Amino acid sequence: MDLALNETQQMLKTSARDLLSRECPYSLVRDMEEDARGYSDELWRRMVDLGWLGLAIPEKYGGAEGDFLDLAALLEEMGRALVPGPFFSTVVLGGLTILDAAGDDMKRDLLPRIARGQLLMTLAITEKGGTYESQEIEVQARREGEEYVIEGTKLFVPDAHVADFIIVAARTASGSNPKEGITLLLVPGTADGVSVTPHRTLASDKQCEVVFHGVRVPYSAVVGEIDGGWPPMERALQRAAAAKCVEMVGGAEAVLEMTVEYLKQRVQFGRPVGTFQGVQHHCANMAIDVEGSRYAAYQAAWKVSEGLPAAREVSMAKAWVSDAYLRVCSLAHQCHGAIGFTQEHDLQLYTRRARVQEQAYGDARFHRRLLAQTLRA
Amino acid sequence: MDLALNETQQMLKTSARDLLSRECPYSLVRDMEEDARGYSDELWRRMVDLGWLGLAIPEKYGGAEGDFLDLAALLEEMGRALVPGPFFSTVVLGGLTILDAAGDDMKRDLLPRIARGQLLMTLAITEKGGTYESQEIEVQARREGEEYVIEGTKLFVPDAHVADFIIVAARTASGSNPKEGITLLLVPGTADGVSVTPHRTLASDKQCEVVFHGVRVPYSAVVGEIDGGWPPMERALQRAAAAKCVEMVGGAEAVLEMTVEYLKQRVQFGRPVGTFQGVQHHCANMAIDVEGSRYAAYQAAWKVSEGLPAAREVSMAKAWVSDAYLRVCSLAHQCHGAIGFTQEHDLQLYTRRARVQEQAYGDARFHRRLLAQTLRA
Amino acid sequence: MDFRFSQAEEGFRQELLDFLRRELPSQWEGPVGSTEGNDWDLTLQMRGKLAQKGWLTMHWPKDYGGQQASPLLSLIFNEEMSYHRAPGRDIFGARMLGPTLMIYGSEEQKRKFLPPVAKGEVQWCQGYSEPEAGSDLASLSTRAEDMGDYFLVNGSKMWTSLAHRADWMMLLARTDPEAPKHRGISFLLVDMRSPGVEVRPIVNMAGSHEFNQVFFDNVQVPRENLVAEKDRGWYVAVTLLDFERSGIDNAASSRRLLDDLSEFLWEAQERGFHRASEGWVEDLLAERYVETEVARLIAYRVAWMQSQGLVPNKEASVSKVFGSETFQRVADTGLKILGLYGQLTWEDQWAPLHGRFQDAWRHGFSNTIAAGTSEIQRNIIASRGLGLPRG
Amino acid sequence: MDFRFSQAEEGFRQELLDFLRRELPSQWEGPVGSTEGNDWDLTLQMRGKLAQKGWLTMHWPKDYGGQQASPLLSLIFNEEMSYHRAPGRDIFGARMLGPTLMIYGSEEQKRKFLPPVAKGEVQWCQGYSEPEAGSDLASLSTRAEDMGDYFLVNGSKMWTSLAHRADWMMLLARTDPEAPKHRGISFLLVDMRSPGVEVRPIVNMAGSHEFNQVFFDNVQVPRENLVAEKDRGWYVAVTLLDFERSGIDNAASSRRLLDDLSEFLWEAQERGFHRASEGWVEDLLAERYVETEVARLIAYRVAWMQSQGLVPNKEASVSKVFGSETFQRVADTGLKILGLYGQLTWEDQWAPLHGRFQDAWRHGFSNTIAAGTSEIQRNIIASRGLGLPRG
Repeated sequence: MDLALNETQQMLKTSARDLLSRECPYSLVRDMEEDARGYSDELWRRMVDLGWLGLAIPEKYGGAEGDFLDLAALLEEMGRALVPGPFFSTVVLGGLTILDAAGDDMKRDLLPRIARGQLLMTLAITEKGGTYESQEIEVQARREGEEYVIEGTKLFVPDAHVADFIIVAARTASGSNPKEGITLLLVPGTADGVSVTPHRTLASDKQCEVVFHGVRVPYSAVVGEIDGGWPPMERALQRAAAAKCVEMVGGAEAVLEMTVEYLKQRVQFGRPVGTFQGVQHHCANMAIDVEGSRYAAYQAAWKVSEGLPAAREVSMAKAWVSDAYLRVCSLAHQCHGAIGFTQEHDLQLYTRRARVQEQAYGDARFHRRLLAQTLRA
Repeated sequence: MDLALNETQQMLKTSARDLLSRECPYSLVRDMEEDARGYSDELWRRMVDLGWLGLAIPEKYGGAEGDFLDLAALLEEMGRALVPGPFFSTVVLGGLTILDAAGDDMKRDLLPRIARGQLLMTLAITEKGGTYESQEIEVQARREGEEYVIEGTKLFVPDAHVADFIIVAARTASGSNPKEGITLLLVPGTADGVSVTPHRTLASDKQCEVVFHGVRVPYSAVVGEIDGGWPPMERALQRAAAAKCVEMVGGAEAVLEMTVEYLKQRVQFGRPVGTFQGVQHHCANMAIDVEGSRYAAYQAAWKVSEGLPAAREVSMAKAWVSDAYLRVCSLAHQCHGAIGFTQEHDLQLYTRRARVQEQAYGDARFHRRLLAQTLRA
Repeated sequence: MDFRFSQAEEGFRQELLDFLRRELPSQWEGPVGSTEGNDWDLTLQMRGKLAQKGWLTMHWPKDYGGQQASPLLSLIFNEEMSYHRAPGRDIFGARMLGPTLMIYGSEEQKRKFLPPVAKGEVQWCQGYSEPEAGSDLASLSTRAEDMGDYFLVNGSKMWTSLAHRADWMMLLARTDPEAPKHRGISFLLVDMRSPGVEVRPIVNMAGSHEFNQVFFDNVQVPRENLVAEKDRGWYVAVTLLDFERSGIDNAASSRRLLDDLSEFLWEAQERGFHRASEGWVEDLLAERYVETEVARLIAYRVAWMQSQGLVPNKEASVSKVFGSETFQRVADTGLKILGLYGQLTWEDQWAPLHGRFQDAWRHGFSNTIAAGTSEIQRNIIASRGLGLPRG
Repeated sequence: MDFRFSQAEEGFRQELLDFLRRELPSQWEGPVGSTEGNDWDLTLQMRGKLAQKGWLTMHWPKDYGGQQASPLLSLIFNEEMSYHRAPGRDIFGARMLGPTLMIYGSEEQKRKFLPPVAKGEVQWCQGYSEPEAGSDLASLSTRAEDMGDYFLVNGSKMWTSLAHRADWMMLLARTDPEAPKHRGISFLLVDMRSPGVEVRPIVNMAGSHEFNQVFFDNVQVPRENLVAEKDRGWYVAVTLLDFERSGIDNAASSRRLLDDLSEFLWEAQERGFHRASEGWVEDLLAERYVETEVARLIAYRVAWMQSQGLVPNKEASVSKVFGSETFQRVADTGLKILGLYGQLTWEDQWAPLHGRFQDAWRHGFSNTIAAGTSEIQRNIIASRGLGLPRG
């Protein structure tokens, strides 16, 4: 048993924290909420230069051959710094799905460009049912000659507005088992008939409605197997949920630290507010939630990283962290008083994102249901 | 609007508190847990002498013509003092059901004897499904000549071991609607074929398993209408739930007071424990729960008392009070520390009963489901 | 015991409902998003109409333009206004300044300041909190120097709701820096148009501008605008604070959110939003429903006590804590049920209920902080209510 | 990072499981109700066998009869023993006295007292709390007067688990009543058969006799039974207290309850216990399951830190609070799901799972109190862990 990150991961974290504290200040986070693209070229280039984009891509595809845990360590720091932009979608949703499911040609084509930061990607799963279940997938891709023609609407697709390629989970065959007959298709973001409208969310992040109207892609756009897209999609969802949990742990810890610092400084009734048992116990409860979240999240990331069956650990982690992070934010607000509630204060940046992250790749109840299914099996 | 008890009710409460503090000390409560019958003749006689048994019975049947709210005020005090014995089952379950549903002959026969304390009664509803729903009622009463022959088992019947009569909800006709075909039958506790075994519960109260084996009762034992027993049974359950809530409010308030007193006295770290903000906030939370419980319970009791439709208010009250009282007890234990956890301490007498009361006549989830049904309708 | 309102009270409720149906924009479901400009016009319009009906200050004595309405009528008024999300009420002028001046104001002050409030012609704000004086209000440091004819005010106030709309402010300022902290504070009425007053907006995490910071740079406040004696302002303010804690607004707003949500879910379920029919949803909705009803009862109880001439104290804090926390739970529950859709704001065409739940959730953070944090309220319940010794 | 146990550790777990299968009564599901007498025989039997395997004190150095097992092996040992509700472990002798004597004991004390513990031949108990010294342990007033050759002990101890079974007690007593309260306390080893020791049972709300009050009337304790220096006993005790806070027992017991409940519910559902299939049940069970797994991870983390030579502090408190509260939630959830049946005790033929849930619920009240209340643990987390200033 070894519950610590290894030295390389530690170093990666340290250098990431260092860089991000300089180059990703909260002012940038705020600016990017207003920005139409939602990220800064400069920060993106710095991340590319440091090799973050290719961190979890094998050397032969131009990456640094790191594993999922390395990436997780980095994501924790990005979650802490609230890094805006399409890193998560390009690397976790796009790159790792290609690496997992695509044929070698496609890998050789896409992965080096991802590693060089030249290609942005995302994954389109959710539709109007608003969940991550196979039976909700109704976007159709019907064969016509040597092409697929895609028709339908995806919702909540992260960063589709800037993505060069969108991996689309589409229904290519119908049958009684909703997990069958789904195919992953690689669709250029600029293809005819694709129209992308960013949602307006409470975190001002960039999730998009993507409408496919008679969109044509060649057979070569199939990622992996025809009609066999759901198993890699499930794996992609597990990776995404585990990665999101680690990102949230980074945020939760920042919120706790910010709160403790404030309570040490802030004086009311002639003494630091942090001396009152009421807020001390709030902080203790936050610490308990952060501690539990950290190990639940990393256990899930580790399982994914090792290629072990991870369904149970991932669902456990996402079920726990989704709620725990929101509890942490609520208590932080209660400890901060009115100031934490202002747009000027950094706390609310975390709080609003915690709500979005709660829902991403399944909320607590979704994952508790998956868990109940694995337990019964 | 008038949210206070009237003068008569106030006086009744005052005199009841006075009597019970003298004649129903915690030592008696403890003794009765061990006692096979579970109540003391002496206290029973005092209650009879004061007219409590006939309080809610009309004058023409030998009672004091009080209403349900008068009875509620009394029950709050009995809940506070943890009065052991078959008062609730005789009066609320038995007497009021007879008053509500029986024909005049039966009323004339039974009610005066109840008012004089000469007759103990109870109501047998629950069976092995463990709920208070019509579809769970499987005890059969089939007609044979001029008699009904009863077959089956009732569970969790309060005080059946001492009851002179048990009102039994039995199925007399089958059909698609489980609410139809149920008949209430008045069965002597000593009838051939009735065997009563007290359950062993965590509160050491006297709920019983009652087995009916070829038990014969004449037609005249029907309470109310043949096959039409469920509507009066629903009303009986509403009365029971409302009355139980008020009883629980009495207990919850006693627990809060006991805790506050203890925290004022108990010194640790050189100051009364009650000065620590942590336990202060525990007490505040208890006070909030007691306050909410009181008005939810009395609103339900008032609706019942006025003969207004009470389903929503009763379910709301029982849903709230069931959980709130247990929260109050848990915090009380946390405030008391180890001493509250000992058998010698009076706190745990309330805690164990709170758990039983939680379940009686439907717990929070049962009543939330009823409520959801009324909201949808 | 009787949980019913009287016929007259029910009659008033009906009259109010008719009024709202008539006077609010058709299909009114409350303001949406940050449509603040329009809302303020509507607010002023509605305020004028409420004043005409005499409802704006209905709880005031008749001498001052009120109707001497019982606290139960005020309760009904606030309940329905909150439930219908109707703009136009006047918290600061009608609910706080008025009652305070009636106790502590001079005859001239009453005559000058009360009628405009009753007519809905003036906006007041409350200058209490400061950057360094939040829960510990009495540690405020804004200075009011006694210059004889006037007080010279310097300093700044924080979290001043509606200061940017206000004509006047109730200001707490320190007139004796040497005295113990509760003893050197005075209560002044400040014309917001006085030279030296500057208002800077504070935008909250829901993206709306409700709070302000107000700066005072050598602002002159005429002596006649001192309420009660100099240095006794703390005691004036404390009276006022008790008027601030009302649970009925939270209870009614919570109930409205739940009703909206239930209605939305029945429809959405039919349209294929399967989540609405999952087993936990019904139980969770019913749980919240019970809480809003309990919150309502607790608020009724406070108003009923007032109607009996009793002074709610612990009871008002119980109502405030429970009401505000219930509101937060309802908003949270809504978002949990709405799932991914819950995060969408009113500007998104896919947003359910115009994004109202995420908006309520964001706003809700202030409910357990403003007007006395939940921690302070629990301290009050424990010490003033239960008699536990102070720590 | 690696969340797996090593092959050797997994091997040990398997050996332990085989042992338990072999040595526990067949179909053992843990003690039922207050079958205390039989349990104690079984406890002693099992203790002997655990001692033979060397497991009773496996974490001790080899010199004192231990196996120098890593904290991770101890973790596995405690996890499986708790999960299987296996009797025989020795908290006081093996987990508390041993480590303490190894740090503070004289060579003679070690030689005299440690081997019998390793052999499972002796029962220790812990004489710390007093009626007036609970959370504020250092305010204890039991007196030990220094008489030269011996100490003369007078006073009484409260909440002494297993005192009625114990041969020896670790006693904290005041040797200098004049000194500041932490400074005048000494740590003594007391033979429970000494004249003047009287043990009175305290029965708890679960109806079982685990605690006692112990009275000392002029009890003579030989000087050689003083551990460390006189008046320095508080610091000895504090070391020991950290050994007491373990979360794995709570995590494993909670998990076992949940597993039992799930299995019961699948069967009961088929037999017509419809409640088991209501929508809220699955979600609630899964929620508790997640919590028990998080509690386990937190406990693993504490043991892993120890295995790295790190001293858990805040972490141990986190584990204690979360584990004990999780246990309470699991017990409560079980009773909520079991409904009316939940209240039945093992003596009732209708009782599900031998009434185990109501028993766990009743016992569970002490989990957040004994060995440092949740409030004290949260204080520790806030002050020692997060560095918030003391109040």
